[in-house]
Order: sequence, then C-alpha cells, then structure tokens
Amino acid sequence: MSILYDEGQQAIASESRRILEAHVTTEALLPLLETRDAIFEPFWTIAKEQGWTAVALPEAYGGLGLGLVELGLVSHQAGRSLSGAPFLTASFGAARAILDHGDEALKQRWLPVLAAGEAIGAVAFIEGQRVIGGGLAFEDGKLRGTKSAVTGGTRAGVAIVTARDGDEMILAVAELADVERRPIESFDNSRCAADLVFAETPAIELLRGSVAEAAAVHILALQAVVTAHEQTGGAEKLLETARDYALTRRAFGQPIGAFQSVKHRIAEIYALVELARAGAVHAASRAGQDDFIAAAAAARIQATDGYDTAARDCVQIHGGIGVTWEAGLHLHMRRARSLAVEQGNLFFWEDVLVDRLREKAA
Amino acid sequence: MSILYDEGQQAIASESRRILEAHVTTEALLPLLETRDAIFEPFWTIAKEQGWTAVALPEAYGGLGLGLVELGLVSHQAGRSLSGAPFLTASFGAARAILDHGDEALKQRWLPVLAAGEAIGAVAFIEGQRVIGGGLAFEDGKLRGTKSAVTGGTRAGVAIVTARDGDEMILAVAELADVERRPIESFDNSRCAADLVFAETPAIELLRGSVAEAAAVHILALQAVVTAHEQTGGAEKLLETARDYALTRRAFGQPIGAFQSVKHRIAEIYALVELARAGAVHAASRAGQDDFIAAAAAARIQATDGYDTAARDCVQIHGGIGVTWEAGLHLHMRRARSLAVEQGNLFFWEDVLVDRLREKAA
Amino acid sequence: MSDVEAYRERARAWLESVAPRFGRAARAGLSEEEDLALGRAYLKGRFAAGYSGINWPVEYGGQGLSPIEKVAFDSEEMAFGMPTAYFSISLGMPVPIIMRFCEDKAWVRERVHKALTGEEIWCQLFSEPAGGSDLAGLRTRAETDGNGWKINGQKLWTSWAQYSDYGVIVVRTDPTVPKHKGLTYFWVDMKAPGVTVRPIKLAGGDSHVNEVFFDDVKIGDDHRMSPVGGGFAVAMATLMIERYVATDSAGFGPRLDLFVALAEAAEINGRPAIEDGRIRQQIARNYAMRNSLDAITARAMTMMQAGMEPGPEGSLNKLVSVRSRQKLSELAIDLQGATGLHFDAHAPVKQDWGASWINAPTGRIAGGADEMLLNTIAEKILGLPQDHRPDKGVPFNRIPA
Amino acid sequence: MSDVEAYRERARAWLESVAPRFGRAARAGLSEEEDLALGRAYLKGRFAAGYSGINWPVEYGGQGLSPIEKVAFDSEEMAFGMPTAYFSISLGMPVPIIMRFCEDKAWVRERVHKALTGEEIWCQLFSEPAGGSDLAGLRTRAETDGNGWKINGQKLWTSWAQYSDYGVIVVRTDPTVPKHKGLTYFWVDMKAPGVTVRPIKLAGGDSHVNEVFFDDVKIGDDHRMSPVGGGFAVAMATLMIERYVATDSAGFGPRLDLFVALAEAAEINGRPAIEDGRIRQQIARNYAMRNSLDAITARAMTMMQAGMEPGPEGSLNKLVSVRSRQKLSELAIDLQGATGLHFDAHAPVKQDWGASWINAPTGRIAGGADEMLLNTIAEKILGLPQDHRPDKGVPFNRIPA
Repeated sequence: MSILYDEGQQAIASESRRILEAHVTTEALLPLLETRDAIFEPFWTIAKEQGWTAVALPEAYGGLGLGLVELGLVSHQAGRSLSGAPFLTASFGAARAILDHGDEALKQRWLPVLAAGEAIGAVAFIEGQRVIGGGLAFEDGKLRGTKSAVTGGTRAGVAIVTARDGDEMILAVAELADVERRPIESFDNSRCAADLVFAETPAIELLRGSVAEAAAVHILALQAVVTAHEQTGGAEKLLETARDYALTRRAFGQPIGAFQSVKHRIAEIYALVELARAGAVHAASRAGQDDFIAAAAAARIQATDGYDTAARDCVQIHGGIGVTWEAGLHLHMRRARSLAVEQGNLFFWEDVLVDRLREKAA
Repeated sequence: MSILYDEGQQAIASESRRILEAHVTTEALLPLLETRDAIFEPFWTIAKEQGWTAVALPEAYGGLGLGLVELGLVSHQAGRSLSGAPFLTASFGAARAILDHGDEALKQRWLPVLAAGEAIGAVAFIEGQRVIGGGLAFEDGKLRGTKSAVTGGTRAGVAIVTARDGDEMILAVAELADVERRPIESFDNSRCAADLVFAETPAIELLRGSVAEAAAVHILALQAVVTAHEQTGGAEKLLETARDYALTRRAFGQPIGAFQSVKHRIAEIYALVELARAGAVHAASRAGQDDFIAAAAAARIQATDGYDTAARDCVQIHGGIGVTWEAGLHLHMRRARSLAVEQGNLFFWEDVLVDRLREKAA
Repeated sequence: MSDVEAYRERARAWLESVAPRFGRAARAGLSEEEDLALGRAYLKGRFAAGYSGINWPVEYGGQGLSPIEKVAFDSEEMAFGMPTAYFSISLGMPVPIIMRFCEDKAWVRERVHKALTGEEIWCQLFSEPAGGSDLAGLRTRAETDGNGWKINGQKLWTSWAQYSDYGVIVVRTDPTVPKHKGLTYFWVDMKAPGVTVRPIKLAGGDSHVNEVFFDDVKIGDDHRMSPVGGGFAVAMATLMIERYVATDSAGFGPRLDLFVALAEAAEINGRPAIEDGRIRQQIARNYAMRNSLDAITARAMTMMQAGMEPGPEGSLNKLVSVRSRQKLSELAIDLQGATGLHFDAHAPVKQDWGASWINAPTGRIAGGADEMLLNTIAEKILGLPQDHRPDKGVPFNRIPA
Repeated sequence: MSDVEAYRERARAWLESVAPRFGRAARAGLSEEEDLALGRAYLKGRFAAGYSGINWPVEYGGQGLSPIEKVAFDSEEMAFGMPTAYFSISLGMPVPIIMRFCEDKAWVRERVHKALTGEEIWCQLFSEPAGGSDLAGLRTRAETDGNGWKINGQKLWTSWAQYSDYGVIVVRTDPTVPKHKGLTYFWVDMKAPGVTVRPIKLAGGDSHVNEVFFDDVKIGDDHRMSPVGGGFAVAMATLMIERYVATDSAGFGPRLDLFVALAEAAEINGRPAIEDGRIRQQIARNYAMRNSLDAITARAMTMMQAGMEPGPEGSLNKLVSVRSRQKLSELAIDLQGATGLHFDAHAPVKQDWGASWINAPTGRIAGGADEMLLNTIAEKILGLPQDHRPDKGVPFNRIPA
C-alpha cells in the first residue's frame, strides 16, 4: 500500500523546492567539478537553517521527529537541483545507526550535533568492490586499515564503520578527528569522497556478528531509500528538461518533439520517473516493516536505472548542446553515476533483493 | 578475416532459395504445428535430391566434399522459408561426430546413408537443463536412461549421445531402432522432438573423459554455426516482411513506415540481421581453426538474439495482423524460440565463450 | 480495517466458496462451449451474491457502489481464474454505454439484467481491416434506408462476436467530410440477417476475436446512439468508460513467484539457476518494476478513496508490464532448457510460461499498441506535439487508400 | 601473405619504431600545446616515411595507393595512440575537397604539402547553433561585396578551429529560395580580420570544438568552391569523401580485453566478478557484437581488394559500437565499486573507463546522431519513406524559426 502526502509533507516539498530553485544555478555547480572537497555551500547552510538535517531524527535529540517520507521529499528536491551535498544522506545514516544501536551517552554525544548539522556523519562500509567491507581490523577498541571512497569523508566528524575482530563482523562508531583523509579525484567531486586511513583509531563497538551484518544492510537500505528519492528528483528534472527542449528546439521545420524517436524516448523517461517515484515513496512508507529491505532494494534498483537512463537519453535528445560543459547536463550524468555507486551498486542490491525473495518463498 | 562467397557458393544460395520459394507456403506449414512428428515433407525430398544432406561430408563417404560455409548457405535459405526439417543440422552433427571420432566400420555403416538422407541422425546431448548431459548410464556397451527433447528424435535412426561410465564422460553412438521415443507436444512440432528412452541399448563408445567433453562442445558448435545461418535467414525474412508491410500499410494518411517508431525499429532489425549474418559467415570460415569455438559461440549468441528480437518486433509492427494464425508470423516466433533452445541456450554459449576468452587471456 | 478492506475480505470469502465449482481447476479440460456455459452460471451466481455491476446504478440492477469496490472485487476475482473472459468486453464497455446513450430505459434495463446474469453478451464493433490504430479511418458505411439505415462493410478484431447477441458499432455515414466528422454510432442485433461472424484464429491457437461482415443489414433509426455525424465522440466515450480497471503488474502473465520457483528448481551449466547473476538480475529488475507498478495502483486506489483523481501514471501499467512479461516468458523458456519446448496452447496464461509467451504479442497490441500508448503519454501527459497526420482535415473520400 | 598484409606489417614496424617518441606513453602528462607540437613533428616524420596521403594523388604529394592501404595503416596507427587528432578533420575532409574543387593547383599543392606535414591545419565550418542535424538549415550568410563576399554569422562544433589556418565553409547566399538551394561553398582564412574562435568546453572537460564568429569577414570570389547556390552538393561531397575509414568495433572506447581483465580482478559480493552471470552475459554479448562488426569490416576490406563495392552494412559500426561502449563503460564503473569513482578527465579514452563513459555521448552525436543514422539506414538502405519535413520546398526566410 502506498501513501498520499499530507499537507505538512506537501509543504516540505514545495518549500524545499522553492528555496533550492531560488539559490542553485548551473553556473555555481560547474566549478565544483574541478576542485576537490568543494560543495555548494549555500545548500548546507539552507539545510541547517531549514532543519533538513534534523528532519528524520527524534525530537528528544534535537530532531523534528519526522521520518523517511519527509527526508525523502527534501532529498527529491536536492536531486532535482543537483545541489545536494552528500551529508544529508550520510549524516542521517550515521545518526540512525547511533540511534538504533548506540548507548545513551553516544546518542547524547552525536545526535544533537548531527541534527543541527554542526557535525557531519559518514557511513564508511565500502572497501574496494565490497559494499560492506570487513577488511578493517578492530582490536582492543581500535581500528586499523582503510575504508575507500567514503562519501562525505573529507568533512565527516564521525563515521559508522564495519570492521572485523577475528572472524566476527563488527559495527562500530569512530570519531574521525585524527583519521587521515585522502580526498579522491572523482567525476563528481562535490560528493567529498575520501579514503579514510585508520591507524589505531579509537572506536566504540555497536554490534557484533550476524546482527552487525544485518544492521549494516539496514543502514544502507535507509540511505538507499533517501538516495532513491534524490535519484528520482534528478530524473524528473531531466524529463522536464528534455520535454522543454523538444518543444522549443526545431529541426526540419518542426519542433524536434514531433519526431517519434524523440517523443517516444521522452515518454519512456516519463515511465522511468514514475516507476522510480512510486518505488521510492513506497519504500519510505515501509520503514520499520518486515518488507522494508526488499522495498528499499526495489526502490534503489528502479531509481538507479531510471536516473542513469534519463541522463543518457536526455543528453542524447539535446544533441551537441547536451555534451557541452556549460549546459551542465553532464552534472546529471555524473550525479547519476556517483549515486549509483555510493550506496552499493546494482549488483549488490539485486543480490540483496533476490535473497529476501527466496527467504520469503522458503 | 571474413570471406567472400565464390561463384559456386553463390549458386548454392540462389538455387536453394529458388527451389524453396517455389515449394514452401505458409498454408502448408501451419497445419504442422497442430500435429506431432509432421514435417514439411517436400523439404526433405528436395534436400535429398539436391544433395543438401551430403553437402558438408567427404566425397569418400558419398558427400559433396564441401564445408560449413556451403551448408550454412542452404541452412540460411531453410531459415528464410521456415521449411527446415531439423534433420539437415542434426544429421550433419551426427555424421561429423562419426567422421571425426568413429572407426572405419562405423563410418562405412552410417556416413553414406546419412549423406544420402536415407538415415536421419540426431545429436542427443541435452538432459533437462543440462545442455551436455551425462545422466545417461553407459555400462558394458549399453545405455540406460533418458535423453530429453532430442531434436529429430521421432525419426532418427542413429544418435550421438553423451553418457557416463562411473565418473567418466562418454561420447557414444547408438542405433535407435529399439529405443522408445516419446514425441513431445511442442510449440514448434515439426522439429520432431522426442524424449529417447534407452533401456540396455547397445552403443559404441567414441571417446572417453575430457576429450569426450571437448568433442561434445565441438559438435554443438558445428551445429550452432549451421543454426546461426538458419536463424539469420529467418531474421532476414522478417526484416523484409516488416519493411514491405511498413511500405504498404497506411495509417493516418501515410505508410506506417513514415512513423519513426516503425522506421527506426526496422532499421534496428536490419542491424541485427547484418550482425547475425557477419557472425555466422565468419564462424563458418573459421572451421578447423583454434578460435572456432569462440567464433561459433559468438555467432550463436548474435543470431539467437537477432532472430528472437526480429520476431518480436516484426510481429509488433504488424499490429493485429501480426498475431493472427493465418498470417503465420508466429511461425517465426516459434522457430526463433525452438532454435534458441535446441543447440543450447544463450546461458550455455555465453559461458562457453567467456571461458574461452579467459583461456586466451591467461 | 477500512470499509474497502472489509469489502475485499467478504468478496474473497465468497470467491473462495464458489471457486471449487467455477475456478481454474474446475475449468481444466473443458471445451470452450462447456466453459462458456460455466461462465454463464458463474455470472448468475455472482449477480445473486451482489457482486455484479458493482459501481452501476441500482435502478439498472447494479450495486450503486464506487469504482473502488469494483476494482477491489476484480483484483480478487482475477486470482481465481473464473470463466469471465467472455463477458469482459460486454460488461466493460457496450452495456455501460447503452445505459448512458440509449433512450428506451425499459429496454435498457432488460438488456443490463441479462448481461449481468450472463444470459446475453454484447460486443464492440470498432476496428476494421484498414484501421488498426486509426479508429476514425473506418470504412464500414451506413446509408439511409427508408426511415432507418442499411449497413455494409467489415469489422475486425471483434472480441467474442461469435457468442454475442448485440453489439455497438461505429460506421461512416458521410464520406465527404474529414474522417472524424462522418461517423455515427448505433447498436445492432448480432443475429440479424446479413450479419456474418467468422472467428479469427490467433497465434496461440485460440479464436476469441472475429471478422464480422455486414451485408445490407437493416436497422431502425431508434438504434442510433449518437447524432448523425457525432459518432466519434460516443466512440471515445466508450473507450474512456472503464477509467478504473483492475491492473496486473504481471502484464496478465505469470506472477514473479512462479519465475523464482522455476529458478530455484532449475540449473544453469550445472549450478543452481537462482544463484546465477543473469537470473538474479532479471528477477530483481522485474520485481522492482512490478513493485513500482503495484505502488502506483495502490496510490490510485488511495486517492480514489480520498475522493481525488488518480494521476496519469496509472496509464503506464499495460505498456510496461506486458512488454516485460514477453521477455520474461522467453527467458523462462530458455531457463527450462529441453523442458521449455513442452507446450500446451490452452494452458492458463497466468500459470504457464509458454502460453504467456505465445499470447504476449496480442497483449502488446490489443487495447492500444505500445506505440499508441507512448504517443498518448507524450501528447496527453507531456504536451508534446501530435504526429504528422497527412489525413488531417481531408475529406475521407479523398484520402489516398 | 598478400600485398596488403605485407604493407600492414611494414607500417606496423615503422609505427613501432617511432612509438617511443610519439606514442601514448610519450604523450602522457603533456599540455595540449606540447602535444600539438609533438603531433606536428609526428606528421612530418610520417610524411617522410611515406605514410601520409596514402591514397592521394602523387602529383599532390600523396602516395597514390588505394583506400585499402590507407585503412590498413590507420587501423595499425590507432593502436599506438599517436597525436593525430588535431589533423584528423583537416586531412579527412577539407584538404581532399580543395584538391577536388579548387582551381589554383599550385596553391593547392602548397596547402596539401603543409597539411600533410602538419604545418597547417584546416577545419570544416558546417554546423550552426540552430542547425544540429539539419545542415541545410544554416543561417550564416554571405552577401556580395564589390567583386567578393562578406560573411556574417556563427558556426558551432567546429573541431580544432582554435588551431586552424584555413577552413571550408557553407553559407547562405540566397534566403528567398528553399533551404537546400540558397547555399554556397567557400574556403576562408581563419586568421582573417573578423574571424573569432571561441573554444567550447565539453562534458569531459576538453575543448576540441569551437564557436566561430564571422563579423564582416571579406573574401574574394576566388575563394568560392561551388556555383553560387550550389553549395549543398559540395557539402554533401565533403561528408561523403571519407568512404573508407578505419572503424573500431570498440566504439573508440576501451577494448573488451580490458573489461575481461577488470572482471578477472574484481569481485561481486565476495565472489569473482568473472564468474557472475551478469558480467559473463555482458562480456559475451559485447564480444559477439564486436566480433560481427569486425567481420563486416574484414569483409569490406576483402571486397575492396577484389575491386568490389562494400555493402551498406559498414554504416552500422558507429551506431552499434558507440552506443554499446556507453553502457559497457557505465557497467565498468559499477564493477569497480568505490574505485570506479576515481576519475581522470584527461585519461586516454581507449584505456580508461571513466574517460570513455564521460565522452561517449559526444561519440553518439558527432558525425551523425544515432537517430540520423537510423533514418539513413531506413531510407537509403531499406527504402522506407523520409520523415515528414514541413520545411521542404519552403523559401528559407519563410520557415518559422
């Protein structure tokens, strides 16, 4: 069963859209590609002012007490505007891990500052091709090893990590003040990805063993649903851009939208956007339910394919203009790819989903 | 490197096309779907008269001493006309196995009658989902067990089988006179598929162990190349049918071929046909070379995808007419699917190909 | 539990109670005539149980409920494989349209009752050989004949005409005006002299569609359901009447569970198929797509319950689901290897991959071909330009054939 | 060994001998200016070695051989990553076209020599902002000016204009006739007053294409290379001049070997990626497709050697290969996981998946967008109707902008 947005939710959507459309320009985003660790700073300022950083955290810890649905609405708009610094998703993931698995002291230490946007969180699971890596060593409360391409890693103050203690998977939280950060030169530099090198870094164990693994998947799933909204927003924007271009650009005496090759391609993008949207909203509405992981995986798959395809096809519809730096459609190409990789690629989610379906059938 | 057909080869193509176009009608083919073990008998008569059964076998055994290229040309025309009884491919596969791995007595026993079309051969490797099955037991020169959906199995007089003797794979040849045949009700009944039930059936061992496995793959590859030509012929015919329909059928005051959705779809079919053709001809020209298996697998993959897609899309272009029994386009849909399964499905060939590429790289 | 959920549960309970007599298992092996007879009996029972004409006016024998209850019931009913196909067009479009456009209300009430109880069947005579996607291009003509009309011509793709008692028909009454403007809408008695029905066998071997020939078929002017020359609008109203229908994210083919079960049982080159990335990818991608389609449907239902108009994205279901069903069915054949060659043309399409595959192309064409659906999305939802149509505004008898 | 094979071997030997100085490794880290200088030096050496103008007439400094030798050399050269890109348009179209259409042969000989030795570069000024796929829709105009002409307007997507000494240009000389008929073809001095070149940065960060503005640029009538109003035919001849070019079934992206090697090294959810069906399928399908494209190319070469005209299927290469390269590059990024985020915008496109991915869209548009290629196949090869073009036959100045 899906949901209808209530008035408050609709207000979040329209207000976040209004603010972002007023502040974000392609001209401001393009230079971010050519330097590392630069984000569109006004976005983060706005995010803090508007309380977006606090949306899905409990009131007891400085949050607004709303949920995935509302955070998804903001994320959708961040996706449309391409402004989204990665911290909105990453800080949420980190905060949720602390909220769900930390003790009261840890919550008091991190949740209020994360909710206020005063600290930035990261979820550092990935190691090379392992979406949930366990190569980081955890011994006597200390971490040793490297996490690769951690989204938001250049600025995060705290990270949730997976590690290994002997044969056991550990979920732990580590303050990053003394960790070495190696910023990555990426095709989407404002994601602030960095390799994090832990060298006897103190960390607090949250969980151990199979529950740690399950919790890691759950944290990724939460982030995947937020990201699915962001991807849907990006794809939606591309749909509108393609349609507008097809209506105004003329060739051979008519708008190019009158050519079926263009017209049908745009109709197919529409289908992908609506499928992505439906999957994302549905998953957000399933938070806390048994089928949440499956719904999140499905949303993730649909939104990833949708955004990639919309980017590819919107650029193609634009012809030469589509591949210029200035037009900025490549910002969407890049964002589509970075979002596709960040929360675990499609291989990962396909396998997660099929495993869930098998369990359900068994 | 590819080949150009010489004059003799061009004559084989044009003559086989002429004869088949003169004899085969959709009306004659449709009833074959509704009964088991019925083939378009004139095809087999023609095949024998024209020496098509003898094309790729050595003159010493009653063959014409030509090769895969020439057999491919005939098979291409059989594919165009949908007339092809399966025996052309299957008898060739069986004969080649005997030629390559049998002793002189066995060759004398079978090759002349296979070349003359007096006997029909079958290659019975498949068991359920195992393309090269080894569930058939071989003990003291006798076979016990079942081979499933053997193409041409209702009529074959001799079969090449894979079997198992203890832990070892066996390639063997068996006369089928006393074997129980269970004809299969299929969506393409003129393929004459039958389960063959062996019960203490005498058989002659050809090879044993890893060489038997390699030989089985090689026999399938030979058949796959012949089949790739047949698939290409079918796809080519569908391309022409789609184009002709798009030129004559009108909607909204113009030929439907003026709508880009139709026009581009047909152009994509053209691409698939030419890719299939190039792959098939190339593979035929590589017979006997080190890269033959890879070339055959590539041809098989390209032709299978091409024929399936051409059938799907040509039917779609025809609208309602495309799905009527009488128009007979479903004959191509059916043949595309039966040919896709018969010589091993795409999963099988993809794996064969990747394994070869890995060996080459290693 | 909402009222609708309660309604749905009661409906399911009733369906389960009659399934042994009418459901999929009971129908196995029946001839089409026997199955039709069973279908008539089922409709009689369904009417008695109060599940017929769910959203139709009480004055015509309906239940006077909303489309929500109708869609809820239909969704539940679909799972049981009841013999309702013969009546789906009849109750879907022609009968609602006579309720709306016929003036003789007593006569209409009798027709509606007999249609709801399965005694009479109506068909819809729209498509023609030259027509295809171009409804307004039809050629069957009606000329004035005394006080009435005389129909000549040929209709095509008429579902269940062979069992129909009546039909609604659009014909050309004026070939000298542009094509949309010369059409008029009538109902006809399918048993009248001059009407010939010839079943058309489809690719899968079944014959539920027909050619219908009209040879000097005479009808009174009281059969007319539109102004003369105003038939196109009523035809459009007919096609729009079923706004809210039970959708099926499986594209009216097998559920994904069945594919997963197949993959659990099958192997690929000696390893379990369910562990093969190619299979996992298809399962996951199809699940994601169907999950989204189901969410769209659920949201539409929720909106309807809230008295809101559902969004246009509901129109994606057929396009997306049937196209995918076709490829998934092909894949299922491949996956079964030699077993995939086995075929039963009359197996239930929702249970059997072979039957699903052979009938999928019909699904991609009937009720709006993929290309027409894409055009509709592009034009109606996204505001893109209409295709070039050289016949636009041209008198019908001057369009080159 | 055939003559062509022998030629190819000699060429490869020469290329290997100069690769240390000019090849991919030597170029790594160079600025574009340094790389261009290296390219000029390479062209000088190539000319001296007798591998320039391979199929051009000896009288102009060419080698007088057939296109077969040219394609053979180009295919070999491609593998070394020599700095030839700056000269590819110049030697590909403008220079051959001046050999054909310019009357002052002594002047042409000088230009050809300097172009072959890398001293001078030519560009081709065809596309315009409003143009896109519609070449004949161009707006840059030339008006008579004394005995000569005066050019005003703007060209777009002009490759290497920033380094060009000369260019060929199509302009509108008569806006009152239908669009194909009012065009005239000239050559221009790119250093002339009023010519402004502004590089356009592309998605990948590079700037090999330019906007070129013409502001009262005066040229003599001796720059005219077509009859007045006859420019479209020469423009078409320009586009057709390179019938036989070295193709690349990798779509000018990385070879499949590199993907296989990546898959051998990578893992998917803890298992070797090369054993995952999803990866195997993509490798196999891409191999099959490229294998077929290579076979088509090989057959075309064989036909040319036999003095025959190759078939039209050669035109498939770009459409099929670049489109697939785009998706395969995306997949390679996915497959690398976190490592896939690493990016070097200036990495060689044929070696690096990220660079291949970001530049693939340019490949799908430059030199004929996918949609135009499909149209060409449909119309020229299959005889399907041309698209509706409302501007057909309409005077250019009356086509709505």
